Amino acid sequence: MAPDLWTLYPLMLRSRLFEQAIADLWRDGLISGEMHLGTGEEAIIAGVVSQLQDGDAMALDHRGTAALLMRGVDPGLILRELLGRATGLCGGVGGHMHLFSRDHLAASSGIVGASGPAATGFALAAQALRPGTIAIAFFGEGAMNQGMLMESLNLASVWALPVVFVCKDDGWAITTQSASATGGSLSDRAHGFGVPAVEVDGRDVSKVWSAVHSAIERARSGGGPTFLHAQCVHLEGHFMGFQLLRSVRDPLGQVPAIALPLTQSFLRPGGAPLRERVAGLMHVAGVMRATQHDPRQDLANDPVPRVRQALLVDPERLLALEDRIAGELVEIVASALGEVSP
Amino acid sequence: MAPDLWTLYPLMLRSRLFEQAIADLWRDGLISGEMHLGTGEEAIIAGVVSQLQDGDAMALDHRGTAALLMRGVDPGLILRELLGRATGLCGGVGGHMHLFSRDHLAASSGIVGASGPAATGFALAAQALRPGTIAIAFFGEGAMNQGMLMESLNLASVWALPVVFVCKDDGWAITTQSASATGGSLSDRAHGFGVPAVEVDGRDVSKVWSAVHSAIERARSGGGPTFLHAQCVHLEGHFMGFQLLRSVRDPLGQVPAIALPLTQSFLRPGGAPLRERVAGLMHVAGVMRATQHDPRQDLANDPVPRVRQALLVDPERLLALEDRIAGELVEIVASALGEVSP
Amino acid sequence: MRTLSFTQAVDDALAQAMAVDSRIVVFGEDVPLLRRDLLVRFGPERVRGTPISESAFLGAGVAAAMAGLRPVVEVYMADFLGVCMDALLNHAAKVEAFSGGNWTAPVVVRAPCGGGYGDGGQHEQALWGWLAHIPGLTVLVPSTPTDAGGLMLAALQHDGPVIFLEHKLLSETYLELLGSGGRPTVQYDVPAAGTKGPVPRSWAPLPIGKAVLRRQGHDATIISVGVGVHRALEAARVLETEGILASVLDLRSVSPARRLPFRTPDTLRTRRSPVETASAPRCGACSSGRGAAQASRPMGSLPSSAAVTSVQEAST
Amino acid sequence: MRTLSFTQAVDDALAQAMAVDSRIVVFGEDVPLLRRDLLVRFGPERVRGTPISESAFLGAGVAAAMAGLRPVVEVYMADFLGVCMDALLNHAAKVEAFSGGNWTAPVVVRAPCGGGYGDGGQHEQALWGWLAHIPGLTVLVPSTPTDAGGLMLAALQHDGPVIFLEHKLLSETYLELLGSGGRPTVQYDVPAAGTKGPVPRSWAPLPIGKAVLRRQGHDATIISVGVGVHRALEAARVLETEGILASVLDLRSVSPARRLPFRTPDTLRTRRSPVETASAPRCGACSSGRGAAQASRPMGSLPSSAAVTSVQEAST
Ligand SMILES: Cc1ncc(C[n+]2csc(CCOP(=O)(O)OP(=O)(O)O)c2C)c(N)n1
Ligand SMILES: Cc1ncc(C[n+]2csc(CCOP(=O)(O)OP(=O)(O)O)c2C)c(N)n1
Ligand SMILES: [Mg+2]
Ligand SMILES: [Mg+2]
Repeated sequence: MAPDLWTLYPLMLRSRLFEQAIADLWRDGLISGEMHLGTGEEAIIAGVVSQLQDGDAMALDHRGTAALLMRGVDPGLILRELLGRATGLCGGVGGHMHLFSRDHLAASSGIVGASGPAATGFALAAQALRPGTIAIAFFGEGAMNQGMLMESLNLASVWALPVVFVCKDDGWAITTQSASATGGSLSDRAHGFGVPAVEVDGRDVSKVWSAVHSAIERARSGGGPTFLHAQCVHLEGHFMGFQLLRSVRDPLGQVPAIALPLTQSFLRPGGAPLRERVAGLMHVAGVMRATQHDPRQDLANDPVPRVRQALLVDPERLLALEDRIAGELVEIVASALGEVSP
Repeated sequence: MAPDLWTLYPLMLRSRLFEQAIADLWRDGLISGEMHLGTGEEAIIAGVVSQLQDGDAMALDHRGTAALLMRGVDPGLILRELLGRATGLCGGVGGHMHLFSRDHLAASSGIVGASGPAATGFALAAQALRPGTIAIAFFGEGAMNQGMLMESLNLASVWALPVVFVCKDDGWAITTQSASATGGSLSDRAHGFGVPAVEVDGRDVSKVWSAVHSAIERARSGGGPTFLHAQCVHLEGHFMGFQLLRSVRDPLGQVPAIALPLTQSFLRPGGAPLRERVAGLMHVAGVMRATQHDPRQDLANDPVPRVRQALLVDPERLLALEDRIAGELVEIVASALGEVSP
Repeated sequence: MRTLSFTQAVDDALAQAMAVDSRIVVFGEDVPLLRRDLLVRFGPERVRGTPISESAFLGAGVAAAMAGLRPVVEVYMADFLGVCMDALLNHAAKVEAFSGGNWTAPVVVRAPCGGGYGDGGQHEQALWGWLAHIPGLTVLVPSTPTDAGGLMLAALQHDGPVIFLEHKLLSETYLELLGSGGRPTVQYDVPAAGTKGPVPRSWAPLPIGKAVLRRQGHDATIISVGVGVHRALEAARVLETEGILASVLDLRSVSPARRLPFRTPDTLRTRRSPVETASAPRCGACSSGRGAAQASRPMGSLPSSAAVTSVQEAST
Repeated sequence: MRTLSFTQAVDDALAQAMAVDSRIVVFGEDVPLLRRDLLVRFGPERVRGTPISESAFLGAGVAAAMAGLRPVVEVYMADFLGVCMDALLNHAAKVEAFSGGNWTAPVVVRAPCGGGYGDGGQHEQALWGWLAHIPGLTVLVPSTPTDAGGLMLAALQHDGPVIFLEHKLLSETYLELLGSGGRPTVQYDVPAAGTKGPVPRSWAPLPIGKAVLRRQGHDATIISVGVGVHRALEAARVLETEGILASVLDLRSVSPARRLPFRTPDTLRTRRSPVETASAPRCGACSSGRGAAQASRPMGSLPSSAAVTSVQEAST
């Protein structure tokens, strides 16, 4: 079977526009706390979620909005939730890291790695109560060092549970380059639990769709779990207002506040010999450089224009589609904001 | 370099005799609670511990007695500790799962998997404070499913810490056959953390010694951790008075108490269809059978007579050695028991 | 009326519930052997062994409960909850609030707790107070076989997470498995009325959060749970010989404990209400006891020739 | 005297100690960037980033402390201690007792805690009461920059495990990182005296377990820690306008709290001693607060156009 880009692109675009609206509201101070967007991982989410059926479950991490939206959760409910309204998805109580939709068997967690046990439990219930249904775990590559996620890969393996473990690998865990914190390779690790691993380019929704397709088939038919390792780029960095991105995007505004104490500390008597200090400085500089040179600005890394390219064969249909989606979202946002908050 | 059996055998024999004395005291009701012996894993422990030097550290699991003894901890102190005496190694407070010797940088834990983080921390201190020294983690194969141990393999890997992770694989985690609870292979798992894995026959002290030798060299010289996977057999099963072993060793005494309620429950109306019930029964029977047919009674699986065989080339020296060791231990036990307990 | 031991009663109530509610599944380490009577009746799909991966399987239990099962997750000992507290603290206890009341996790966590058989401080903690300190968790600590069965049934019907603690000194099963291991040379100071007792032919759920008055007296009230209730009754008998009449209140549920009859005329009339539990340095019945920090001295207080007869409450 | 912000003060005291004691190492997730000022002075051997593996690196910190280092282990937020409680509950807190007093684990666990910036219930718990409930752990919750630095120094010199909690509402650093992220559109209800203040040129350790009286009054005493101290002072000022004079006691250390001057003539004279903390359903200052079960309503109480100005204590 082949993916239908005319179905996948709308999912991705809608999610992108919705999260851009969220970003604006966050900047305006209408949404509180941290805000982790899924912008940049839409191809992975769409490739997976578009293939889910009734009764399938999803365990989400701290970037759950896109998956919920694509799964069919009312965007107005999500938006009201993020705004802290009693009319929100969770009564305005959850907040963006704790979005739950019981109807969709979808649960988020802000605890890194927790989607592993959760998907495993969902899959156990699927096996017992809804044969043929499956569970998805979404998580980042940094989470692969969290014990409970590794334990879950093993548990799903020995119980042959219908789970697909989807690792969205952007290479970063906040300011840590995951390669520096992760021994071996993630595929080998999955292999070490007896879970087959599939590597895929997570910026290409067609490729993701196809890789997921066979993993999901396997799971539905009792073949057990699969580990899907998909590369992607988070367009907004770790979260909204991410210090590292700010410091490279707005060096004049941010760097002095960072550089001044850094230099003072570097020069202060007492401490390590120069060699060590320089190594420390090199580390900070290296992370800044990696952030600067990172592939965010390279359009090829953005999955949305990438799939759009293929649909330009029918520009009329494409533009109509885009207009419709954008129009719907504008209305949804306006309606949520227009309400008198309770 | 080659192992010196005339050094290793005394370590092993002393440990065996000491633990047999402990077993007797436990049966006599003089030692409280659970009692996990290391009988059967002496070749692994001796192969490792005989190569440790001043400043090396050990993180032990719930079977730590043999390692402490071979490392040079006073057996009289251990014994008094097990007897709950204030004159014991830990003031009689620790008990057999919580044996500590600060002088030997040796710490036990009754929490499965906890020797992973502990050895990693010891190795970090070694790196910083005592370059050239190393840390050992001892644990069973069941512990390899505990998240904190897996995390530790990764942490030691990315920090290139001087640790040797020693997995004493007897195939069992209490009544669970670990193969049924563990996906993939343990070597692959270590590999997935970037930690080189070495497989060795843990019943053969020479082989263990040689495998450990290069792992320790590597660690001492900054080459990072190694995972050593050594097979063995626990001669007393999981712990003293182990129900499963009792039921196969003394079927008439134990089986009715097990079989009667089992049969009643099997026949009780309400519950699963026959096929499922039979599967349940087969599982219990399978575990009993595996216990019965397990290799405990096969002398080839006992590392102590195995190494002794090689020393029969000089029977006089051997017997003198054995007499001396046995004599010493008798005195130690007598002295500890003879004391008026405080 | 039949007579069952403490752990038999729990298993019996569980079996009764499993026979009528196919959503109930039981899993944990060694569960196929520990609950072999359930295994041969309900089959290996519903009675499962797990790897030594508490974080994964307890977390899975929470999610499975959210997805429609009624899991009973066994943890070998309450002490080991340390490795998987996240599943309780940040998930089981919070999903109801996070979801705006739309979703709950009706999982039962079953664990033996407490000590008095000399295993030491990583195996003999009570921890009920510490667990009850997490709002959103129900913490049950029964003191008799009939309460144990009735509360297990209540736990299985409860719509949120329940921690069900079996004090090892009340459980012949655990004492035999862990403490005596078939040797006739040890015996424990077990309260007869707690370890074996009459139980109903057919179990009915007991109300959660309802304490019961085990003894009536006007001079003082001793409040406790689990094995402590029996110690309190002993103490009350001793007090009576000195002319002091004490009530003994069995909380049964450490959390919620809303319906504590503290303000009833009867208990108001008593002069003092000491809390008898596994020692309580901080907050009475809410405490996890000295054992949480201190290793028990396995046989420290015994003559070397004696059997293990003394219960060190400090070790629970 | 200099003026430093809360987190600057902690880092400054830490740097002072690191310069004289080479056994002090600092590690945790993102520590190379979060503590970059320490990194460039003390080098990457002593200031380390970790994988997202709290159980491993906190457990390693405990053992490293036993083996002679003085590790400061950073956990991103106190809430995440759930995944690695075993290292605290069964190891750090118990090694001294297990070893018969021969061995201790002088590890400092540093974690931001509490909320009021709308992150929700897995990120804004206080948890100090819950942690203090584990005998063997020292739990410090400073309320001013000068106390924060002095107590960090004390923690580094202490011979057992110390949990050092920085309330996020007192920390410009954490609020900027997590809450505002550079946007000028939000502001938080932060108590000025807690977030910035005079600190000594050279740090000296403060005594652990010693409360301090922040305000003197004869009608009532309000007892609190962390940001709650400043709320209590506000409350005392309001009370004063109504003719009630309240003392405000800052515990600073939730455990041990032995030297609480509860029985001094001064506080005995006061009529009542409410405990002001991040709401306390069970045991006053020992409680982890409603937030432990309930998600905070990030902006539920605000008009949609408003900035985040209201602190929901319920969310800590
Ligand atoms: C148990 C736990 N530890 C630490 C954190 C703090 N934290 C939040 S997101 C994050 C990085 C996660 O990296 P990754 O898994 O790669 O996901 P990404 O953010 O890149 O999508 C960390 C360390 C947390 N939420 N939970
Ligand atoms: C975290 C934790 N979970 C469970 C237990 C109970 N337990 C004690 S020993 C054991 C089996 C360990 O198996 P393995 O690691 O293979 O070691 P072995 O006993 O075979 O030497 C279990 C499950 C424990 N002590 N700690
Ligand atoms: Mg990432
Ligand atoms: Mg084993």
